[in-house]
Amino acid sequence: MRPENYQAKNHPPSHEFELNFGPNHPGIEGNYAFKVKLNGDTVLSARADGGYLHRGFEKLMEGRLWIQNIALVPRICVPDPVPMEVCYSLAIEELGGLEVPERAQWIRVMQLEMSRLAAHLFAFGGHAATTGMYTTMFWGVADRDLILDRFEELTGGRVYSIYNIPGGVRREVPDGFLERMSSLLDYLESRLPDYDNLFFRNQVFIKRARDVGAMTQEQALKWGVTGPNLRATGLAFDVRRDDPYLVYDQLDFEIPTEPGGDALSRNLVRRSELKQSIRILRQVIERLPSIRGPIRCPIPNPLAWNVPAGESYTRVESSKGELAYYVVSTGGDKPYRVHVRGPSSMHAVQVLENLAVGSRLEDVAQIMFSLDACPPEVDR
Amino acid sequence: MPDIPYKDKGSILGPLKTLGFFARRPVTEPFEPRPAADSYRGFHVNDWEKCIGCSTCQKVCDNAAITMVKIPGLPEDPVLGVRNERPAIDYGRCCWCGLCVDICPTGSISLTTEYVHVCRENELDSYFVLPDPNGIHGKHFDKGWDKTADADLVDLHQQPMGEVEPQQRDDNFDEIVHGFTSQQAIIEASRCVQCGMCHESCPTHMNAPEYIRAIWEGNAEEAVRQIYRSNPFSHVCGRVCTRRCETACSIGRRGDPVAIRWLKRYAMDAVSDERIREIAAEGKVDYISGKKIAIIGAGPAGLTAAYDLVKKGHDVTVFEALDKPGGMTRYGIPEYRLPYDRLDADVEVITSLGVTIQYNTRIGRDIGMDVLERDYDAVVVAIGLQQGRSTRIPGSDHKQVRKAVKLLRKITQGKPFKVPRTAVVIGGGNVAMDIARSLARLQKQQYGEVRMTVAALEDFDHFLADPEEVTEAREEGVVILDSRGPKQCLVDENGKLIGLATLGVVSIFDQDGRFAPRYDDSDEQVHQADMVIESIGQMTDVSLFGDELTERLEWNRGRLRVDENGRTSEPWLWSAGDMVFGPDVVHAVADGHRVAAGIEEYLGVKQ
Amino acid sequence: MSKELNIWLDNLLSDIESVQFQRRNSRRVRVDVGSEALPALLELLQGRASYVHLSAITCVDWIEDGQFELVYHVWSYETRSLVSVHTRIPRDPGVYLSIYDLYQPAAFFERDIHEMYGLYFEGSPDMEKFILTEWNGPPPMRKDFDGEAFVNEHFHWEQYHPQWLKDLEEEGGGITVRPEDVR
Amino acid sequence: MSEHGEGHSAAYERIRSKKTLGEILEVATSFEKAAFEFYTALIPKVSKNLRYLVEELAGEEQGHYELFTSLAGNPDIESRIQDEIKTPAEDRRFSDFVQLPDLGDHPDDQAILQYALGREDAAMKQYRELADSTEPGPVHDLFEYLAKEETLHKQELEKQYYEIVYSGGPGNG
Repeated sequence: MRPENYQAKNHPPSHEFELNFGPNHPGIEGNYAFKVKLNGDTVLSARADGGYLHRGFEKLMEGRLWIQNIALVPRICVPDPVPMEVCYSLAIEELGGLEVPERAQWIRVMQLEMSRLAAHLFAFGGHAATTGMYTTMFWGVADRDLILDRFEELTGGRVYSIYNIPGGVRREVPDGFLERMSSLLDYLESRLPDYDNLFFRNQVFIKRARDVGAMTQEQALKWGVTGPNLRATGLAFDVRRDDPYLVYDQLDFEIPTEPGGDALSRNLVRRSELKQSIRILRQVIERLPSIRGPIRCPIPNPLAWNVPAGESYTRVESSKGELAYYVVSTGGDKPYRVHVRGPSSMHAVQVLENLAVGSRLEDVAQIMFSLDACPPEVDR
Repeated sequence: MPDIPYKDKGSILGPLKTLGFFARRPVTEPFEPRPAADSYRGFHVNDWEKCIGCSTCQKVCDNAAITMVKIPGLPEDPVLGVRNERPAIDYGRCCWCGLCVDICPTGSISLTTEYVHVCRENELDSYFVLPDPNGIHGKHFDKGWDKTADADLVDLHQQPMGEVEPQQRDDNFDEIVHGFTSQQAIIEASRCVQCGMCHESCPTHMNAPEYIRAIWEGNAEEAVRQIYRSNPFSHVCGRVCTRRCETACSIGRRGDPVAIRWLKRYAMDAVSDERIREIAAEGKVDYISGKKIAIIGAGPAGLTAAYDLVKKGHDVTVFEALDKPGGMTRYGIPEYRLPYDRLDADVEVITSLGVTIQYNTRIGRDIGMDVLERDYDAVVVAIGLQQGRSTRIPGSDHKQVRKAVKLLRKITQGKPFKVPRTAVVIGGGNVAMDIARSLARLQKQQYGEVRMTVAALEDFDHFLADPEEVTEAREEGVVILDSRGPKQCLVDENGKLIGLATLGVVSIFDQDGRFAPRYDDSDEQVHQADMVIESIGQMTDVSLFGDELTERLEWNRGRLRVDENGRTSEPWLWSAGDMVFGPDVVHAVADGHRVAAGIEEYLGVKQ
Repeated sequence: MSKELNIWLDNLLSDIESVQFQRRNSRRVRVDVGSEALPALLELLQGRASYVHLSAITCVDWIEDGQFELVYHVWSYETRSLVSVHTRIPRDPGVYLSIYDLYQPAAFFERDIHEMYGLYFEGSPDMEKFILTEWNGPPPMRKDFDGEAFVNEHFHWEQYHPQWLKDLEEEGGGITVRPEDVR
Repeated sequence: MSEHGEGHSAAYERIRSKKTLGEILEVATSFEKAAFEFYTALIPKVSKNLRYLVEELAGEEQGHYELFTSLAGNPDIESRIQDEIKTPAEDRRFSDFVQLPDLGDHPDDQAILQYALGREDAAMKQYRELADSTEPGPVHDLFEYLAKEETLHKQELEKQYYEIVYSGGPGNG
């Protein structure tokens, strides 16, 4: 059955094909797309193509009051929004000389790690789906939802918590929250062996992911790779430890690394980080009740808030890598410039373009997902 | 590195582990929407009783989702700071951040746990919602994200105002209030949410949001410019205004209102007198109109009219019976509340524009009204309420029973009189506090102790004087008794005043809220005094009109009948200020503007 | 070790002419340098002081000064400190040198800045459009481009007119202040 | 108290001796008429700005006069009177301490009000006394009614007195 107007197309003799991954490819969400040039099943070259998912954040921020942007920034990275809020707030606090109360700092750490757990569950769930292991994805999304329940309870919103504001956080922790958080952690920890059995020890996954999208540590450094992707090349670097913010210097945690630099290693690093995040959260739950005091320092009326002139560059470790905000104030009631240095835009464009070359078509989606890039942040 | 067993290859029987899942409970989600968390950010509700339509939610909304909608039938009262507008939300734009809740000055708006709304394409109008207490679909849902002290973005506390300590102030007339530092002023100004309630409630509609904004921006000169758009008595109003603006201030709904009066004072004090004169002169016409206007009374109403009219190029002469300008602001307000040099500064701005003030000239005695009518194009009477009322209780005709306004004038003029060792003031308004505190200072100076009692008819719940006046008077040693009705001034057999007898007041208002005091005969007290000062009310001396003009004029319940421009039934004669509206500086200023506008219009027609 | 390196860096930077340097705290240094000296300084920082990671390049449009400010944030894994190198170039013609030879990630940042600010980097491997493939207007991140005005001109806002509003209008009420009036 | 006060007093004595309602009303009516005439005569004496006050007082007395006239002509007065007295208004002793002045040629507003208060007070007390000294029945009820009427009028004047004299308010002066 062919349409009446069908005409066979003469293919170029080179056997080169161009294929567009996304925006509607099932392997990738959002509008960001990836074009590959193929010879047979082998990728000859690759090109990232930006889309229009949540576009124009930086421009929008220049037109909004300092506080209004807190409702905007979490949208830059949907799966892992908390670091966006915290990093933006940190930048304004540095500019405005605001002292964030200790209790608020601990609450921020708690959210950051909750967000990391949720994001990692999403990330390897997504990766599993690219290799056809949809159960892992379903489980990951379902368990992430349990974390979102706690976000909803703490912040009033499931995904965009809009909970951190310059000066601290917006609400006190609800009664009984820490107990519920604690039992959630027990549950998640009990799930880890299930995930290992289903996915991380699964030979199908190991064989598919090993040596796929591999890079050396040297290459990673040269390409500006950060976060779990960098740690998967064996370099134990983490902003939380090496450029500490909030109260991370008071917390006990390890920085997992893997030597392989490939898709497998990147997923294994995330798997290990789940455990570390649970470990950090347990410490927060233990410490938080004894840290009393306000959850926010006094801030001026948001409608008449001039942040002192200056600039600040604040960095946090998001689940995807190094996230930084460069904020410039001219002393007005709106930012003069906000530059978001996101991990995803770096990974999803240059790094992915490099890694994809030479790989096989069926591995491209795996490479993409193992880098864990977040399309709205690329399109930012 | 923690040992995670994912690296071992496991057993060939591994897959059998999945059999264990048969023992796990299946996960079932109900079809109905799951109840949301306690502080969920769902659809809005708005308590219309609390909401005042200040539109602060609209200003903080980062997505431009809020439209203000006028709702006929809802209360609307500029004096109380209430508009009949309510926010409507466009759920096509709202992102449920809840900033509107956190900043709401009244705490009326909150988000609920309701989060499902479905509609067809032709029902898109249902996205535009006017939140009321019943929720988007009229179904009850618990409140979600609501105002809490933690989340409140409104600063409920005023910057503290420094004052001279009671021990340092009770024997002198130095100004008590320090005024804001520039740092304090900027912080205080930053509390403002620019709702404009103050502007609407102010009798002269001062551009308070604009000058507060200018102060916040550190631009005191711009603030003065904004102030002079509507008030040439701002040193005075910056100190002693009745500040209806602060009553209407939306921040005052749950906390201290923005200290608008002190901010005005700050701006006026921060700019040099010379620069203020330059700013005030901006906009003065560069021609001479050839019209002559006479103004009787150099108080706020008269001089404000003079200010407006001289800026229009008219030749303005002000006739003042006393030897200094200011009227009641000089002769009624003690110097510790309003230093005379600040009043002088306000007046000098006006005279520097070319207004002539002829002092020691009493119209009706030195110059007749008929002369003014003949020689001037328009005449304004703004003579205020210079005479004190008497209780006329038995014994009140004794010479040691004085009237507060006269005594205050004497103190200002520095005329000598014998300061009583013990005195009682009848009355509970600010004038009563003024005379009590002034006499207390003189007592302290001369006798080293204060023996001063104020007997007010009203109870403290309905007190007329400002609370801070009461507090400060007490700090200075004045005893204030509430609910005391004057019965009789007691005179001994030698004709010497020995005190005042009062009866307890059971209640002061009837069920309609009108004054109708009820006394308790069994509760009689005698307050020793060698002087009793009556401070119950004031009136105008209209004798300047003479019988003939009085007959020609139309009257309304004892006051001159004036039209909406302040014009009397005589086309050349206007009347303004306290004598029309009762005692209030800022009202007098507003009235001055009003008659000036009326005269300007009249002169234009007359040509 | 990192402390010694820091001291060494401070000494080095204070020796170079045309460089202003300001240590904010133990891990943040701000350096202001003339645009002609910037590549050399970065080379020094990378080659001799271990600042191998280019965290970001930020462009700021100082339209009133007629200048673009470029800020290069470089991080050292060894000293664990971040140097932000600021330089300013004329807004017109808006051409500068690429540092791709030193830092490969610069390609992405330079491409982004070129797209958003119209600032051309000579020697950058890829100045192609990334997002704005269908855009022929001015570079949108420039201060003289008013995004909100553009949107209001080119897009249609949903005009709601529900029954409750019609009822209110009949009673003499209705919309008084639209959101765009207060922005 | 002026001669009018004395005149009233003697007239009340006259009432006391009367027994029928019709007769009592007739005398009461003559009081109100006298008061109306007094105020009417005062109008030209006071300054124009205060005339409203005297005019209102005259109008009030005229109203009373008409009320009494219509009562006298009403065959059902007994039942009507009974209806009216169920909630007798209470006297407040405010005007007790207002000295009664000599009104003189050019009385001010305060003096006029003081005089009016004194008159209403005297009338109220007289009716009250009459009511108290009569047995329950139609005559008693009529006095009760008249006392209440005068009490209400006096209260109204007291409020007006405050609003004019105690106008101090929260002013600045």
